[in-house]
Amino acid sequence: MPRFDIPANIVEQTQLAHGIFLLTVNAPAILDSANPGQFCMLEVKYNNSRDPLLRRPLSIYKTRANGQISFLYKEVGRGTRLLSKRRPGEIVRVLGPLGQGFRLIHDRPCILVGGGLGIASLLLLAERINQSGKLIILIGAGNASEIPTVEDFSGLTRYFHVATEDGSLGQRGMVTDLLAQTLQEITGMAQIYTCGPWPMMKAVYHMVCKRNIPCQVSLEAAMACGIGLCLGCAVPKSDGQGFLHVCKEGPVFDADQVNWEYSL
Amino acid sequence: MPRFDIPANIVEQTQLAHGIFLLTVNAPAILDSANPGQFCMLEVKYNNSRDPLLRRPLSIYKTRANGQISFLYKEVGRGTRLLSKRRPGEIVRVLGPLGQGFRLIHDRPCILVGGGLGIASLLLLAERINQSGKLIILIGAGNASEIPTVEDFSGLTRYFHVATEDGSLGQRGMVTDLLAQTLQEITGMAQIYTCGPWPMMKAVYHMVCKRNIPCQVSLEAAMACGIGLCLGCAVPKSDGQGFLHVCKEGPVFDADQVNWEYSL
Amino acid sequence: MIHQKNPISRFPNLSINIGPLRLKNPVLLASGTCGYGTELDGLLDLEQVGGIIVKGISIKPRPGNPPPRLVETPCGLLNSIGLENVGIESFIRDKLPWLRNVKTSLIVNILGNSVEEYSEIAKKLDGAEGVKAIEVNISCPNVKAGGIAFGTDPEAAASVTHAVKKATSLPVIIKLTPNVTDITEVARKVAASGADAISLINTLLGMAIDIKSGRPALANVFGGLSGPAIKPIALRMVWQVVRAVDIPVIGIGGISTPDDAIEFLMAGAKAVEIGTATLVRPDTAKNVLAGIKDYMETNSIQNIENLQLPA
Amino acid sequence: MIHQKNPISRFPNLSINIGPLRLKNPVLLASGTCGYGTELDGLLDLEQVGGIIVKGISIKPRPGNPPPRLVETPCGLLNSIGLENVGIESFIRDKLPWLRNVKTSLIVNILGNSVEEYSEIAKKLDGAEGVKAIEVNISCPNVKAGGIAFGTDPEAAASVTHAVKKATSLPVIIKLTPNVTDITEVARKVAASGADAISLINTLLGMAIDIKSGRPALANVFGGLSGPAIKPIALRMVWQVVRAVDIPVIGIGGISTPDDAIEFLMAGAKAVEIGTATLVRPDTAKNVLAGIKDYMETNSIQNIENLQLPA
Ligand SMILES: Cc1cc2nc3c(=O)[nH]c(=O)nc-3n(C[C@H](O)[C@H](O)[C@H](O)COP(=O)(O)OP(=O)(O)OC[C@H]3O[C@@H](n4cnc5c(N)ncnc54)[C@H](O)[C@@H]3O)c2cc1C
Ligand SMILES: Cc1cc2nc3c(=O)[nH]c(=O)nc-3n(C[C@H](O)[C@H](O)[C@H](O)COP(=O)(O)OP(=O)(O)OC[C@H]3O[C@@H](n4cnc5c(N)ncnc54)[C@H](O)[C@@H]3O)c2cc1C
Ligand SMILES: Cc1cc2nc3c(=O)[nH]c(=O)nc-3n(C[C@H](O)[C@H](O)[C@H](O)COP(=O)(O)O)c2cc1C
Ligand SMILES: Cc1cc2nc3c(=O)[nH]c(=O)nc-3n(C[C@H](O)[C@H](O)[C@H](O)COP(=O)(O)O)c2cc1C
Ligand code: FES
Ligand code: FES
Repeated sequence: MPRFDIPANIVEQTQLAHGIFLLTVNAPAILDSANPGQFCMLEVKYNNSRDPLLRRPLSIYKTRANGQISFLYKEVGRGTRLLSKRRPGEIVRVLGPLGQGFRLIHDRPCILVGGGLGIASLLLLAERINQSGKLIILIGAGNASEIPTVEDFSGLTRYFHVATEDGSLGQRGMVTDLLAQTLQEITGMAQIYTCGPWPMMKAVYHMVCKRNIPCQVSLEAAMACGIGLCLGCAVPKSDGQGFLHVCKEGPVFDADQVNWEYSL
Repeated sequence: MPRFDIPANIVEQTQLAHGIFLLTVNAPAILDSANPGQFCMLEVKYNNSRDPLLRRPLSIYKTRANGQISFLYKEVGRGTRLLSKRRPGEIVRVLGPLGQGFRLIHDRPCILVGGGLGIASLLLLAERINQSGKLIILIGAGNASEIPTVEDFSGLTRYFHVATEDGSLGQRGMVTDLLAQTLQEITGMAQIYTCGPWPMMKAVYHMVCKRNIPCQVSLEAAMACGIGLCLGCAVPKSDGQGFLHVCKEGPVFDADQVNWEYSL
Repeated sequence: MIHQKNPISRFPNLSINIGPLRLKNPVLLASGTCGYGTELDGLLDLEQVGGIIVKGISIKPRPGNPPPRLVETPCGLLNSIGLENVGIESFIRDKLPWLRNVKTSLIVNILGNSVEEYSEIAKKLDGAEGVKAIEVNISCPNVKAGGIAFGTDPEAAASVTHAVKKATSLPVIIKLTPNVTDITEVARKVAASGADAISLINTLLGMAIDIKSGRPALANVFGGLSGPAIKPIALRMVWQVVRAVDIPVIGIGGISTPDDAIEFLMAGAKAVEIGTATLVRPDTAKNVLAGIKDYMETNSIQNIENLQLPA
Repeated sequence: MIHQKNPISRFPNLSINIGPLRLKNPVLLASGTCGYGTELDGLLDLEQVGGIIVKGISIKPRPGNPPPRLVETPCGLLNSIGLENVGIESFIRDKLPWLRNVKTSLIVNILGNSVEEYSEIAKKLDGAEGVKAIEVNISCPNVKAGGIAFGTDPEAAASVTHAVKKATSLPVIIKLTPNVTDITEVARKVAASGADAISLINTLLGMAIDIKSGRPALANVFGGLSGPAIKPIALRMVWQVVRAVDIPVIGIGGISTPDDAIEFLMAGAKAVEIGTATLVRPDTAKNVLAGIKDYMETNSIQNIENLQLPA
């Protein structure tokens, strides 16, 4: 798995909604070896400033044949704020593609469950599954403006459902409501892929593990290196024997490897 | 002496020569109380980064009736480099006007001796003297490109001379050569004002003190606050009794107050 | 921390007691970074802050160290001012009259090279009108003990505390140096010796080299490191000392935002001092105070002391 | 420093001796920030660096601390990994075969909770093919002495040094903790106990509080501070230790640029280790090395050891 640490040219920086941005960079080398569910570490410090010190992990959201990669991200703190100030023509260092992405399962319907910006890690996956099998996409958020790129998904499959807590888009309610409905309709085997806030993924896992439906989750953790050097990105294992390392063994794990009782 | 710490709008950022910039900001409040020889402290860190920590002192180079202040500066390190990346429309915090500027002397010819970007503190002074008395301007630099704004001065008086070490502009040689020539022509009293590298100012002082010609010098020192809080900007006094504080008692001093033997 | 939203708390109470000293709010200006107060005139309304701690004063005036005295480091500042100050007599004569008319708590930071010097200067301040408390900088070299800082030797720290307490009836705050193996050991000694409060941290000993000249960047070779860079160390020490002594603790070190100050208050500091951040931006204390108020209002915290986390 | 321009010096000599250990250049990768080497595959050519110091190894595998284990601070990083590692057996079996084929000096960082543990693990490494030296992390809690870190107690530091030296014929580098009042005291003891070299600094003890949750930001409450923020403190300690002992000193702490490294070499360090900077940018060591070479060429310095400033 080749990885590259390159000064990437910013092609586009678009604010899609309040605090939500789409950043597109030119990074053909990274793109060529990227798989769904993988991420990059982006430098956020400006020029020769040394603060903020660490890079920020962002999922590879979208790729284009011309070598461009897009990241879909939310401004939550200093790092993402500084990133959002960067403009086309400027350079941002990008290290990637990193981590173990989603494993593709071909012999059964695949259900993607995304919460909020958790959808950022699911688009490439959805596109890939779409080429070969049955794809169901369920997306949830507080309100419509938290998922401004929902249309990137809606065209991929006719099994597409959205829920928002305030009802501003799709069904009013939670993405787990959509999942419950979907699971009722499904009789045979299925495969779940999920990414979103921890409580949501935990709920999804609990819903499906009872029915022995396998579930892949994409986890987050505070990261310093993104490549397995520091051992900082630990998440407790379900078997009590130590920790998973999100950047190297993940970010995608089988949900039953994870100790969901631990709240980070 | 009212001082203001304001978020100033950048109106212009122009690269005049390799590594030399003119930054113009909108800061009417500061302008209104600014005197020749005073300076401002400019924030150089970007957005909510915390590094570089300190502001940078820059002399008030030029003022315009519409409330604009220009700074003439050289990129020498991280701070000035970051400053040079800032663009019109952006905000930079400016604290000023600070320090004790030049004292105007009306009853004799005034000789301004500027070395390199030391001229940045002399333009306002030259303009002011020009209104009332005889003005002689002597400017020196390594080569012409180190003093790209020399024309701002040349129109102010017919007693205007430039020396460059490589002869690319004016006479080949040092500004002290020009001063020696000028002093020969002057018979009565005179007043020297000088700003430039320490060795140059030291040489100027030694040339004129023999003839009892008073000399005001504008000093530099590493600064943290610029307003007398930290006592960091010390320069040894000539009488051996402690230190001058450049930001508060200066940056302009009578040259004989300064211990010129101390090399900073 | 879950706090009940409560409409009563629209006007949070920020006043606190540091032992016998009552402060209108917990945001103070740290010694050596606010001059003698006048320097901030027009840039920060001193009456808004909880208190001002003037530049460390010695018996005799001190010229300080030769320059360079300052170097910037990553998110930090190294200084070797060398405790330049006007001396106690000039302070009382020239600085105090202006300061005593400022409606905030005036705390005088003192320093010495022997227990006797500390004691003498404390005595001189005892009667000085307008002085509300003494903060004792024990990071100074103990000349009799070969120049080892009082603050790095628990016994010497205790002696200074005893002596200053005896010399004055003013509240005494002992300011600790972080350059020690176990900060709680010094803190316990100081508390047991009668200190009314402890403030920490002073600067961390550091250095820089100017690779262009091939010389230490400070003429004095070593200097004190301050600023955001040291905040994690300062916060850890405050957390430890709060849990080691029963007297009030004042937190110092790298505070430049309301969030920074709230971290120290949560760690158990009763008040905070703003140092280097005032150098960078003179009105930092005002902004920090406003941010603390906002936080309290948003989280319906009526009393500043309720910010403290359980031990 | 004035150096004569000299055309001979177009190819500066960067190799150095750390006691009995010869390194092709003075830029090493610090323990805990370069994994077991493989993790950097394709991102940094390990054969270019002077040496690689693998993650601290203990007798038994250790799971490490619960998360969160990392918090960013101003120009710094707080970590509480808790010395997670695969244990000496798995290291020798699973990691060493790959590492020994890398053409650079392999140094193994070891840790323990008792003198016996240090000694035992050193013995196991003695015969291990490919290992060039041992770096001993003495920042670990001494379980028998109530959990006080070996490195903060000069006597305990001396005992560990003695024991490790006895247990192995490999060169032994003792890595000091900065969380002490007087670093030279520990350094002298360690040198007198037979250490071949000293490396410093390990991380500074710090903490952060997450004001949103109202809890310490690290599950372990305290963590180790590293990164540019600590450089001034590290450099000061290196300067002090170089002047206090006769054995070679390796400088560590906040190095991320060639200039940073040159400061440490000027202070008298024979070599430097790059830690946190590798996490931020995997090829930092390569860039630092290139920059040192440039500096030497520009200033016509033929031998890396000539960088050192006079004491
Ligand atoms: C593998 C991976 C992929 C990710 N992909 C995306 C993505 O595609 N789009 C996106 O918007 N975000 C993504 N994230 C989260 C993103 O990395 C964080 O939001 C970002 O690092 C925050 O940086 P900041 O400086 O703005 O916030 P900070 O100032 O560092 O922190 C602000 C707040 O965010 C929290 N936070 C910080 N880092 C993380 C983190 N890694 N995970 C969760 N919370 C955090 C902090 O606890 C704090 O409350 C991903 C994280 C990981 C680990
Ligand atoms: C009162 C005053 C007025 C000034 N006016 C101007 C001006 O109008 N135009 C202009 O270009 N510069 C001026 N300077 C100098 C300017 O402040 C420095 O060049 C600037 O602070 C360097 O910042 P930096 O981050 O780019 O460099 P750094 O990375 O901080 O340092 C780079 C190099 O510059 C040296 N340096 C840093 N600060 C100073 C300083 N204050 N004085 C001298 N050398 C320094 C350092 O020793 C180092 O070698 C003035 C300085 C003072 C004190
Ligand atoms: C320039 C400067 C001068 C200082 N002078 C003193 C002093 O005279 N007495 C004292 O007790 N502390 C002094 N200090 C230490 C500060 O009061 C404070 O303890 C330290 O800087 C840490 O806080 P900060 O990171 O907010 O600056 C000084 C600090 C600086 C930066
Ligand atoms: C994530 C992390 C893990 C570390 N693990 C170890 C370790 O196992 N053994 C050790 O001796 N030092 C360890 N260190 C300390 C570093 O080797 C180094 O001494 C310290 O980080 C200071 O250098 P830096 O500022 O360049 O990072 C670790 C540091 C970090 C940041
Ligand atoms: S982030 Fe460093 S090991 Fe995962
Ligand atoms: S720069 Fe702080 S007193 Fe002059």
